[in-house]
Amino acid sequence: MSRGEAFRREVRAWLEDGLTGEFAGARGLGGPGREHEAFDVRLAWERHMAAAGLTCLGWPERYGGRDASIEEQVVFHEEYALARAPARVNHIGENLLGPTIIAFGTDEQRRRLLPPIVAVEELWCQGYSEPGAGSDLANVQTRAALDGGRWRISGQKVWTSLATEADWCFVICRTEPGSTRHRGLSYLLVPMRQNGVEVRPIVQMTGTSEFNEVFFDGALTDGANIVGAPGDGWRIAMATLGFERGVATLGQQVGFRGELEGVIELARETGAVADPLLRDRLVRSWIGLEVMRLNAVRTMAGVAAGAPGPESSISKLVWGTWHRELGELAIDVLGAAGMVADGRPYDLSDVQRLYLFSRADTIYAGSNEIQRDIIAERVLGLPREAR
Amino acid sequence: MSRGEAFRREVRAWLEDGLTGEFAGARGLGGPGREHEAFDVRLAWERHMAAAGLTCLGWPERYGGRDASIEEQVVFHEEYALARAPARVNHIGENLLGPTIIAFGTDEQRRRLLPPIVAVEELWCQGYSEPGAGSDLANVQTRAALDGGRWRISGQKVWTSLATEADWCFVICRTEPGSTRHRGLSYLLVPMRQNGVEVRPIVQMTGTSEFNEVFFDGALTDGANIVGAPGDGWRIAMATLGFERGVATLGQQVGFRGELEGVIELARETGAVADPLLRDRLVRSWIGLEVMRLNAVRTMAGVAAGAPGPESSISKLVWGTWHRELGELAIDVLGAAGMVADGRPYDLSDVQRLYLFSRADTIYAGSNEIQRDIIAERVLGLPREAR
Amino acid sequence: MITTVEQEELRRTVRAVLGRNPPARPAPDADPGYDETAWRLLAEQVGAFGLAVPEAYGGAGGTAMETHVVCEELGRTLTPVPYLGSAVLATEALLACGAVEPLPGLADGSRVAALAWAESGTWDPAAIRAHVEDGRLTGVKDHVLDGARADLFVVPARTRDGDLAVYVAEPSTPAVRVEPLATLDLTRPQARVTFDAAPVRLIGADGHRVLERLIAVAATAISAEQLGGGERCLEMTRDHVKTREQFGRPIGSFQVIRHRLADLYVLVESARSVSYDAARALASGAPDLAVRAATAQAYCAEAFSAVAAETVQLHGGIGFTWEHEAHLYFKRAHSAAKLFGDAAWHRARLGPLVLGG
Amino acid sequence: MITTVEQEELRRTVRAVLGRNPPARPAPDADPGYDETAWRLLAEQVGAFGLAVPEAYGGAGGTAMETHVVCEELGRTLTPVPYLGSAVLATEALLACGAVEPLPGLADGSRVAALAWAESGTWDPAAIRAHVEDGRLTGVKDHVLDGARADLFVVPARTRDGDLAVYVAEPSTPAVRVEPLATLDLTRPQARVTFDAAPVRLIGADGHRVLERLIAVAATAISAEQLGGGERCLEMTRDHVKTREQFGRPIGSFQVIRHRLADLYVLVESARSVSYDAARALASGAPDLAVRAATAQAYCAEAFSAVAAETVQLHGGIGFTWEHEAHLYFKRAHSAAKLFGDAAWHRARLGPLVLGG
Repeated sequence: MSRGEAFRREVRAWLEDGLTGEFAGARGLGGPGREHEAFDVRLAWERHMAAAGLTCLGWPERYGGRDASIEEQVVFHEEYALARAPARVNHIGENLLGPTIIAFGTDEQRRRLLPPIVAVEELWCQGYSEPGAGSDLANVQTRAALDGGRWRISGQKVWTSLATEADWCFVICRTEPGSTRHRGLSYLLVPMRQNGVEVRPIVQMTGTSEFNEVFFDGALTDGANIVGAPGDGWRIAMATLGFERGVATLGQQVGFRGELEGVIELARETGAVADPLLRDRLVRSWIGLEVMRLNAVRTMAGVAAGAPGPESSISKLVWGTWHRELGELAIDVLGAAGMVADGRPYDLSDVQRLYLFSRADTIYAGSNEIQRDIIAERVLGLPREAR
Repeated sequence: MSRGEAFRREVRAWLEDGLTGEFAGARGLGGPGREHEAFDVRLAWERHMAAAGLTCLGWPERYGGRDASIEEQVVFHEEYALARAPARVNHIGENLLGPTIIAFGTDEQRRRLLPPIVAVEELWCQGYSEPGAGSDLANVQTRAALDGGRWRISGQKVWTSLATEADWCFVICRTEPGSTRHRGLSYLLVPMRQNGVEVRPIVQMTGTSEFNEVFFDGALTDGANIVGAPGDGWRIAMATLGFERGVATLGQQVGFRGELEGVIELARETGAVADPLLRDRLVRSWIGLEVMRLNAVRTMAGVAAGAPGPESSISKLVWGTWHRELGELAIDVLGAAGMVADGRPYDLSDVQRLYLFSRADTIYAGSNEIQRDIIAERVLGLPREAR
Repeated sequence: MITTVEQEELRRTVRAVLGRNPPARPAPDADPGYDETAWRLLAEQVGAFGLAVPEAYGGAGGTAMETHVVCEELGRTLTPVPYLGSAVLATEALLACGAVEPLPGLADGSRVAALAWAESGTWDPAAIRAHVEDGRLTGVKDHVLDGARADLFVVPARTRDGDLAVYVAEPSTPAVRVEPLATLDLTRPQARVTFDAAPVRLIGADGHRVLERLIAVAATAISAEQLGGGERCLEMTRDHVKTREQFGRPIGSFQVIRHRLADLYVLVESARSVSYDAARALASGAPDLAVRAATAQAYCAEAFSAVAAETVQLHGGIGFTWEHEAHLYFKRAHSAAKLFGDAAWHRARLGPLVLGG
Repeated sequence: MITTVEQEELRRTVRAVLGRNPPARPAPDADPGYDETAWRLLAEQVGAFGLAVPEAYGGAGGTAMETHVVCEELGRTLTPVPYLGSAVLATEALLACGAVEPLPGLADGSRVAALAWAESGTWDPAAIRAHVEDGRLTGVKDHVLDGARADLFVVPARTRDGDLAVYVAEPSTPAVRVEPLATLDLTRPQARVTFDAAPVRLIGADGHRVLERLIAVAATAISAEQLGGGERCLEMTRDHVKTREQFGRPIGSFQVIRHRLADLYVLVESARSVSYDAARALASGAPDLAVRAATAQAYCAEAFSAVAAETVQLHGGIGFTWEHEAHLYFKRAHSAAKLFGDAAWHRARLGPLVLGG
């Protein structure tokens, strides 16, 4: 039995054992379109995982991780998704901020910030997008300046997941007055629970709120809470994004497979599976998921240790589009019944939520348009258009 | 019975009568992808039409036309296509150059040039595109200068239909040395049968040649053979293009309907009509043709007398794409048999020719990309992109 | 244009009334309901509810061309009024059966009738199982537009012999249970209506003929709404991309955005052509009405869905919020595409009619 | 990468040989034929024709991974050699039947075998009507790759009992009529072979098992060709849009062109993933081989067709000429999508396997 298989058995056994008792009802909680669900249960669950040493697997051991190989991480995410364990609440700390601090932070920052991520004692959110900027991440208006040894931050971020629950936010700020675009930015770490920070949930077309607006009005953070030097913000922010779509992709795909199987099951129930047009779309969707899986396997095999390259753009483009089409297929499988919600007020069914929420998949985390620009430029070397 | 209906009966009877005897085998000859077929028969046929007063119907009576209403012209084109009468050989003279001369020419030009068009004694071709320019029509390198009272022309045009048969070509030339883009161009009328003009057919992917390269090497034409003033060329060239897609659209659609019916008939023969996926595509194609017909009816009703506006861009975009998809559908209906030609060497079947030739439909006469640019700019008023 | 001067005058009036009274947009926890003000104004100032009703019964004696204009305008604004269900479908059903008695009340907008038709998620007449014995109707009807406010139900059901006939039923009896549904599209209320041996009155013995006509009426009217919705989405998106800046320039100057807007424009203008054609066929009693109407719905359903989806995408994050109107159109595009048979169903119906053989 | 160092070395060798000997492009009035030079060099310098043949029979004892590399490279150049028909399909058929005698001749490229399979335009085994009685075969086989040059035919046909079995036949008898076909895709010769009581020899009694494997072999190998063709088209198009100028700038700087190239890149890289996966499944005898192979062909057929079509479109007028190579790839994309079952057929085969129930 390979090391990976042994690890798979360990994880599977632990999850089976763990998702009982107080967590018996936790399966399937949370996830895209359902981030509002049962936050307390999911937090408790993730701390339970931390106690078992199952958070931050890929981190070096000296920072509280397990130095897990790519293969092991993939195994973990696959098993986690197969078990329908609850959607993680600290994935931003674990997958984005943590790796960034490990790569670019000071020893003091590592000592102070990493252990509470491993223990799920401090949660993080991401302060990148601003209103009026959209996909243009370099259009940063939020300002920060040193004021008596502390950074004072004013401005507004938007589309911030988990902002109501997070203890910290990493915020891209303009710290060099008069600078433009990618220059003069800094990467600051800002405590969320203070007077200068206000969070307003954004109600989405689903009627629920996954995202928030975050208002900084003279919010303060210690002068040492900067990653890299002042002016390094863009470089570090991009590196963080590079960590975003790593091995978690394969776990995400297991979730997708569960959704697709649900749609296929529904199609068998409604008889849609016998409709030749829907049947062809179901098979196409199945093929599409295979393509994503095999693309990911190739990417993993190729860049096992290196930073994600343009492959992440392919992956985002393909999965965003695939998932949106799955939503359309699912609602078509449901037929006329898809017009009617489960209950009132606006208690949508899983299929309806998938249909609506997947509209965002081609917009957030780099729209399809942005991903195509990246592929055209960085992979194909096509000339930049006049701007 | 309306005037239109009476005219329809007259045309129908004449066509039924005409397509007998020496023209009994002329039905279905020529057309896109088959311009090489039976030119002499088609020329004789068109002169036979001229003798009956059935050419240049929409022209004013004083120039040899019949002052036919839009409705009558539509009727004529419909009946012509329904009868599968041969593809016209002088449509460029009748529909493009003639109207341009009527609108912008001198009385002398009208006297000299219009009667041989009406009589199908002189054929015309169009010298717009140049190699290396593609859709960028303003990128004109062909030069002309007055030399002893005559224009002397040097340069190269490409994608010129009927150049081997034509007596005349209207050529956009740069007559103001050092001018760029739309400025400094003139619209010259050049005899084709002279030493300074050489025509080389372009072999297309069909293995046949509809288009030609035309080389002007010091070709000469009389100083009076200019439409408008020197420097007016772009304006007049665009007006000519405006005449291109007028009422003939409805006749074109009758031809499309014949093609679609052929594909449906084929699908019944091969059994493809019972394949649910192909069946759905066949119905979609049928709907697409209805959309084109109804769009054209609306356009006709709206701009009966005026010059075509951006509607022609919609029309071109829709029909080009529709026809290309019909080609794909047709070859799929044929299945594996579509791999094999009728005979050797490279004697393609009608379906194969449709499949291949329709690839050009979204390229020539303004590519899909150009049409979308026009709609975005002229109809929707979107800002021009930086160039 | 294809419409007449009078129809364009009607359009201006309706648009002005709806424009002066923009509908309140529903909160996520609101129940679907009607805009009472717009309802009253459309009834009183425009006479919109009686456009298709003969003058003898209090209407304007118009045709499908006039109701088409109103449907298109309502599709633009998504103003919730009991128009499609009551003023178009139920009214046409009553007219087709020659049951004129309820018409004056419907024509002045004071009363609402609803066509209780779909069963088991389909409008296919062959799927109807509701049946009448001894003057009493038993069955469950789904997706009943304007059902929760109906003063009268028009119900296709099977006779004792299994034939299709058309009946009317009053909701004022315990044998009729009306259950308002929570709908994904909050601008279009639906109800489930359960008839449990409810007393009914026969108004049409030839149910097949009536339903065939009503399929055409429904497909045509909803294509007008789809057209209106698509128009409004296109305007909204065009305005957005002209003003919204990214990377230092309006996003409408990016070629991919420009081209996608061009494609949407083609979809909307093509939808107009086929939708108006169906209305004309309906108004003139064209023999190929079934083909015209199915073509309109098959095309317009997909066109509006595409335009509404692009409206969300091209608005970016804001288009995904409840606060912005885009989601209302996206959801309407969905319900409009599913009501009375989706595009694939209409294409399947067209098959034998246009492929022959 | 998924391939091994040795396979990449093989690829470099094949690419070098093919690159040094670019195939002559056929004139419209030419008959489809082979590139004899490339054929000889691939046989002698690379041993390409024996890659899948065990060493005992003169081959290299490789797997589908090696022939996959050659197919991909041949798909890039469209060099016409009897590889897919003889070195892959017929060879695999003989191996599957344990009929080793012809293998040495095939392995060194000196002899050609052809699999005469399709009837009535389909490769569905159920459609096979050719039958053998008393050792004599009667039937018509269509779309036989490399058939005009074949020294040996491998033929699935029905036994007297109606079962499927596999036979071999020699063309050197008047009872076998070989008719070269005029093909749309001039780079891939096909023949129709008519057997009129031709003497044959039984080599495999379990025709169903052999054909199931051959469907997987064919789908996998042709997906490699499709991948190679797609790669080449993408390179060609990328180079074109970088250099071709319109409106005063390279057309590759226009955003719609950039984005379409990006989409093509995604198609090609995804095709690579699924095609290599099928080759691995074939090489390792994976139990779900049928699913892997059908997925590869269903995806790669549409991917290559899309890439080739865009290659024509993005080259503009020049891409429509005989002189430019684009049409060769467009036509190859067509024939590759139709040979051995089109994408819809493979998806239909996948249905019961992946939708369950």
